[in-house]
Amino acid sequence: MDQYLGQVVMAIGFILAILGLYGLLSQKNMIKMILGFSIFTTGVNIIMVAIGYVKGGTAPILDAEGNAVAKFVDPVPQALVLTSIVIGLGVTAMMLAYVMKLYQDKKSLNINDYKDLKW
Amino acid sequence: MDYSITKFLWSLLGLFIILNWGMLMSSTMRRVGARLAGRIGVPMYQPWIDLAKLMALKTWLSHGVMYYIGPVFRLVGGVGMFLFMPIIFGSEIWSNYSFSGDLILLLYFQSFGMLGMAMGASDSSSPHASIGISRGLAQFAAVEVPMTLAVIAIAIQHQTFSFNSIMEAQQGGVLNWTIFTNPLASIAGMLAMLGAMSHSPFNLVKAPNEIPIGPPTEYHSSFLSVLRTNSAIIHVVEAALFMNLFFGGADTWLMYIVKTFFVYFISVFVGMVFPRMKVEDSVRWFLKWPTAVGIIAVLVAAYWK
Amino acid sequence: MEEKKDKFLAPENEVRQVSAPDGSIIEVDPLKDYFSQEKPEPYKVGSGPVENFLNWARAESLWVLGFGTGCGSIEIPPLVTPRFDMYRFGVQMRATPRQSNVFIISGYLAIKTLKRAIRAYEQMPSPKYIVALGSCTINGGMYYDSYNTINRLDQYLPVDAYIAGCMPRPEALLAGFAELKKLIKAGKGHKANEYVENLEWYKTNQKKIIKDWNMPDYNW
Amino acid sequence: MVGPIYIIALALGLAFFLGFFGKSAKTLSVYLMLAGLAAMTCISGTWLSAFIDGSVSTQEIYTAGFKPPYSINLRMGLEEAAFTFIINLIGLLGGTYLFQTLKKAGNAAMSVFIILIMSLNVIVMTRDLFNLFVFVEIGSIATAGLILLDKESKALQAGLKYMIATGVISGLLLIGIIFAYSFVGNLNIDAIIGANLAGTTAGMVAAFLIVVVLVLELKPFPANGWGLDVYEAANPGVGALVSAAIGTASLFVLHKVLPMAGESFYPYIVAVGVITFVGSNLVGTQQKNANRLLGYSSIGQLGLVVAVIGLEPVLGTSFKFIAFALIINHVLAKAGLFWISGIIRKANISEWSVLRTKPALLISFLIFIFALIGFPPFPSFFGKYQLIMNLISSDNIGTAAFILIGSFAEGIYMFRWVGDALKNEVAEDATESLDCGKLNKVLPVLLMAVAVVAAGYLSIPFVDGAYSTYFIPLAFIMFIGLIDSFLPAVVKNVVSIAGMAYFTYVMYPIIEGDLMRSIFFGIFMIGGILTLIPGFAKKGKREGFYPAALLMYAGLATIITADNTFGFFFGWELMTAGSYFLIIRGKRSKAHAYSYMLFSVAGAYLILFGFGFAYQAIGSSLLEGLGEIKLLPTLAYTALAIGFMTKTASLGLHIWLPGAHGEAESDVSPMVSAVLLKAGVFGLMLLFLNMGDNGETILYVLGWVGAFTALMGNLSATFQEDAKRMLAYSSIGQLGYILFAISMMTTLGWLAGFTYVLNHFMFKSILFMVVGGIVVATGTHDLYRMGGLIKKMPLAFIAVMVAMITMAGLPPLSGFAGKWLFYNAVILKGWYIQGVIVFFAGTIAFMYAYKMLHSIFFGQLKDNHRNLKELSPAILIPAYILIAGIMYFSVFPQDVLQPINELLVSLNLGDTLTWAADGNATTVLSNWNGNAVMIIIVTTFALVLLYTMLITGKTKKLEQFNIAYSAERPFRPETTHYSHNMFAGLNKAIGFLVAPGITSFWNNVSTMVMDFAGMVRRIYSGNGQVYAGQIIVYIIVFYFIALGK
Repeated sequence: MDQYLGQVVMAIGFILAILGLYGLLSQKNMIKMILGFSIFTTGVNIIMVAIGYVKGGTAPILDAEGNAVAKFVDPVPQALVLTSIVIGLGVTAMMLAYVMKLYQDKKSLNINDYKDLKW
Repeated sequence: MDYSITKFLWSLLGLFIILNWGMLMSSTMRRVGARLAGRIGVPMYQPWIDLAKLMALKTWLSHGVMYYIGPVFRLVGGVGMFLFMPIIFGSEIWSNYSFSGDLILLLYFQSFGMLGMAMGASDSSSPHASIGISRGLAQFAAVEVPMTLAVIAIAIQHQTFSFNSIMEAQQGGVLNWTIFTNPLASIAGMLAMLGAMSHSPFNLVKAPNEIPIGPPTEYHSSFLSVLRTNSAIIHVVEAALFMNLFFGGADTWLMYIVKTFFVYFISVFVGMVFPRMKVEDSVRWFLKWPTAVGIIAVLVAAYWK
Repeated sequence: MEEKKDKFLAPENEVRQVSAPDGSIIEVDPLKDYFSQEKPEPYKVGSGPVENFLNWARAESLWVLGFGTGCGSIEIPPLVTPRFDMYRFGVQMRATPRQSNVFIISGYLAIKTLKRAIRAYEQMPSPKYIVALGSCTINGGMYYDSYNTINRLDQYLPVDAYIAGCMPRPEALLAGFAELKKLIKAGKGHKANEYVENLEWYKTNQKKIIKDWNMPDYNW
Repeated sequence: MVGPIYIIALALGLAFFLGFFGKSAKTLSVYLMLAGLAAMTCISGTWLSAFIDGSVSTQEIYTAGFKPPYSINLRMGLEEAAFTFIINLIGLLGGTYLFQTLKKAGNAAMSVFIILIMSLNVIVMTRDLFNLFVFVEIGSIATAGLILLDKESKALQAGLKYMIATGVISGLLLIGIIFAYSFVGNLNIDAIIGANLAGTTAGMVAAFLIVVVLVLELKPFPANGWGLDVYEAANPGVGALVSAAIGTASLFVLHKVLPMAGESFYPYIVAVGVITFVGSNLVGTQQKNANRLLGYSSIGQLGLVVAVIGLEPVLGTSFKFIAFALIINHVLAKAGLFWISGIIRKANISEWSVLRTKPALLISFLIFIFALIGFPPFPSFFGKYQLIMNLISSDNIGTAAFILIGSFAEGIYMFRWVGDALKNEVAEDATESLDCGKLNKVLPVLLMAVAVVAAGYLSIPFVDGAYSTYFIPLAFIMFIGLIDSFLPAVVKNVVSIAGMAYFTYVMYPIIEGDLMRSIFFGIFMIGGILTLIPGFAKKGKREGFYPAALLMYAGLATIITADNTFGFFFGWELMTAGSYFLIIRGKRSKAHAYSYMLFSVAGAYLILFGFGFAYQAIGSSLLEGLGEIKLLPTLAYTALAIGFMTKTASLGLHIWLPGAHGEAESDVSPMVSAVLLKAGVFGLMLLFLNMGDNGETILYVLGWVGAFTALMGNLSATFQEDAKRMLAYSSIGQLGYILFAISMMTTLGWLAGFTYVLNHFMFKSILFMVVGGIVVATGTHDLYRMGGLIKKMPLAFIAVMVAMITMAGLPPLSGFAGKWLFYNAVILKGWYIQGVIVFFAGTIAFMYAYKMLHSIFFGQLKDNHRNLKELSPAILIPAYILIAGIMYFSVFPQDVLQPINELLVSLNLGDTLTWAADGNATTVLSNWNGNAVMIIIVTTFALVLLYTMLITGKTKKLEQFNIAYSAERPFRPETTHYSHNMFAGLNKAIGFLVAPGITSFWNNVSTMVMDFAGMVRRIYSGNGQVYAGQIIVYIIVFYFIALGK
């Protein structure tokens, strides 16, 4: 089991991402759509972490001896995930701000009510 | 290029002969028509009297400069057609000024007098004149189609547009005439001639009582005399044109008179038999049968070239 | 304006104002602007052998205006049939007054036809001749008391030859032509000049009977 | 030199600092922001100039002192410098433009604005994939923030859709990046490219994801509804940024990462670009909302550049120029248009006529539109020319064709828009909504307009065959344009004529000795001067007339003097643009000018397409290439022939002409009819001379087309009631003769063609000038409303009569020369039946000649024309000069025809004409002596006139109602004038031949295109969720097409 951990995590990540996308595409309520989006980004983040996973690796923190380098999981994806989470947060916040403004405008959360622009 | 006085005088003499022959021919034809109807008809000298009477009238009204010049244009058209065509085949004296051009020149010069007259008649401000002209032009355009086809077929056949060469090719016996060597072109040409002569059934242009004789409705006295002079000339010249193209031309004055008479007679004869056609009908007719014959003539000529 | 009120003037002959393309207003008086106002003058009658020849030509080439003015016009068509054949006498029909010399007033002349007859007559080139056909042209005939016809043609137009009868047959008409020819050949066919010289008198007579004159004094 | 990293530092610092300002000192904040942007522009500008000098080489900047993979690195090279400069400049000008908006929105908005620009800079410079992702995200968040500047519901909706779409896209980008990283172990772009990701399937998927997501950032058709909504709803200032700055940056990124996917992936990118370009422009044809229309156009233009990026391996050394020319053109023009849109504040393009109240903006607007369509002298013209040349040279004919189709589709809506702006009524309250009081709004627009012209000038060295001399007449035209609003028409007319005369004098040596070119040059230049003279009769300033006329003549001169296809095409497009502006000046010309432009643009693209094959043949732009075409010669020659025939208005392509020429101003008609149409003839002649054996079928078909054109044109003219349309149809007919004549490819045929060219030039100039003058004087186009004008305008009558006799081809005037040559040529060539059709057309010409003469000059003078006077000498003098020309040609035809004959003999066109010393011309078939005919006819005329005067006594002058009217009198002039439906009998008999079948054919075509566009655009349902779905579907479909095998 342990040796498949990386793959399992990645699979979970993909499942989450696809579920999130499905939610984004199928839910009419804009809040639910944003939730879907969050799930999607979470899935993506999990995929990233899984990519950097090294079996039996430790957190990429240097210890006194300096031999931890060999046992690190890949530090780059970890760093990327951090950045990605921050950005995901920013995007989600922005979306929510939009939804709030739209709700104030039309008192509706249904995405189908916001089709003034088309063709 | 011969612009001498002698040449001029010979041409003038030719013109004089043609004018008188044209008048004689017109009264003859009227008598023929009268006989057909069981009448005696006009005296043979009636055209000359009419001409003298018209010149003897004392009222000259003018609607404008173009009105005045219109008959001049018309007569220049007739005289010009006469001048640009040799009268007698092979004769230097009677060759007129045919060196200036050939069949093509003549075909286009036909319209010179017509358009000039059209402007003169229009200047009279009478709507009847322009109604007549519009009919005439429409019919003329349709007539030109079989006419052009016939001319082209002849040009293909003889590889020339020159009158002398076309006549030369027809010398040496009746069977060398185009009417026998190229019967289809001749049929198309002769049918076109019916329209060109504007006798019945193609005389809606001058419908006497519907649009009081059409274009010349306002013309009178000396102006009308000029027009009648022209029509005498032009009937002979037109007949001579078809004679040169289809009936071997004329090498003597006698042949000239005989042949032009019979060519002219054909159109009069048809006119006696058929009633007048509406202009749309005549346009349709010319663009149907004569054109079809003409196209076949051209194709045949092109094939045998 | 006052003058016009007691006369009937057709609407199209009233003075009208139109705006030109450049915006200015043009006043059009149809009777003055669209018709020549000139008065006719008598032509010079020549003499000598040339004139004799011309008179002969005029006589032998009579072009009749094809305008039937009354019931007598029924007598004219037979003239072109084989039985009478007027062509052999040099008499022909023309459709327009501009090309005619002879005007046959065939029978009674209604007032409104008189107006047209005057117009047609004045438009014919001189020398021109009028042949009055039938009694009505002489004294009104059976219509002598009609409110609508004239009685004496020569009050209104100069007549060269009268053919009496009611109706005269085509033969009589041919005889009339022969008589006219004689007149012309004798140099007496200049009634057109007479008309011009006495235009005042003729016009007075004409206007007296034609209430809706509605045309210029002389119709060129 | 300041390090490029300081651009980022400066922006970040400023954005942070602005936050401290709070709500106070907003004005100061905006100035600070602008100063920051200016500084950023300066930094990239100095780098750019240094790179152009060559004084520096490409710089790599390593952050934190490590080299990759341990740090993020940036690069500053020539391309990066150029792109950052453009972006910063757009940022600076955009910020200036948004001054008031930003001030109102507060410091936060300014921070967002500067952050957006900063992120774009980083996107351009970075060489690190993840860094790229981060700044793409920052960019989209900032954009979403800016969309909020207008707190309208529509903007909010658009912003949300934008957020959803970019969110999905960036998530996928992240997956791609992380997989790329996992395969390569490095995030440096160069390293990834070096690692050959495409070698493995999994690696290819990663590369695919990255590339496709970056393509999606460029809003490819049809997965681009979210982008369109942003363009439509956002503040136009933001739209300009999205289109110009963000688009540019995205293009650069695509160019940067595309090599990851390997060589084999490029064609898919081309396909994506072309589909976007064509699809977006096609759907745009239905659009009426200005901002959304600009959105369609933006997406289309970006698609075009995407295609070019995909074509990099094909285009080779020209790639950089083409891509950059197209980008700079797009950036400048589109930013300018968005800003104008913000000033105009009219949603519907039909209300844009209000632009006319602001000439400077109007001119800028026109410059932008023409730059977008690819007219000279703008950079896109150069770029597109080189692109098509290179594409066809490298056998990418289909791509070239689709790019041209897309360009044409863009023309469809752009010229509709121009037409609306130039011709629609200006509503009374329209100016109220204008927002052009502030200099900061107008100045950026004008700067863009100047820049786009300058960019065109700078493009010259990069294109084969482009010379800076082509810009000399343009400079003169700009000068005229500058004095346009100040001086009266008379002065400008004098200056224009003088300029043209001088230009003729200067240019003549170039073509001296080449008779064919000299003839056309003479027609264009002398014709130009003569047709300008009637302008003296016009009053007022006539703004816009002279630049347009001179533009057209400059184009015509360039066509003649050019020795290569580029110059020819340059001149062709100048001429098209100039004539368009001339034609659209007519009162009711909007629709006609529009169809003229569409046919012209389509024709021009066909010509360009054909030129591509010539370029392919010899590898350069020289005109000699036309004779060397080996690749698909029939297709190439057919394209060229059809292209030229749009200008000669041959059957099927003629429907624009009657309206365009008929409704044009009175002195424009002779220019566009008598002079302009000859350009097409010149092109055809040039083409025919080069076609060789490949062209025989084409010539045969064109012969028939010419014959039917002649018949149809003349017959339609006969049934016209509108004087100028009659002349216009007559032009179609006459051009049909010319097409027929030169299609024969024999000496006599070409002689006839030249005779017709010269004659048509002369008589049609006269006719259009005089008839145009009469139309103005009488205030009506309708022939039946005129009449009797001979009494008022005898000189005009004589001019028209001479012209009409020439046209009808009656001896003794020169028209007969053409007819005579025609007969000979037809018999010798053996095209009998076609010939008869042409001759039939010739006799039909008598009819409308008569109808025109009669209806205008004879018959009854109308009430309201009683005070008319003779036409102005300004019209009559040039007309009589031309009559003198006709007379000279008629009396001494050999003087004109003999040199042409020699020219044709030297071209080996076969049977010929011999001239005797006495002026007798002989062919193997026939002879004709022009002098003799003239002498005989004049003498006869004199004698007959004398005779008539002898037998006629003193005439009495009559008035118009003195007619024998069946013993009645005429009722009114109107009822006594026989003109309307004059040839009713003919119409009954053969009128069916001119039933408007071709017009309805084109109507159906346009309806079909429009309906198709209307159907396709239903995919933009307006639902943000659907848009996100489309993105996913797009990726999946793309995946299966590109990698599915």
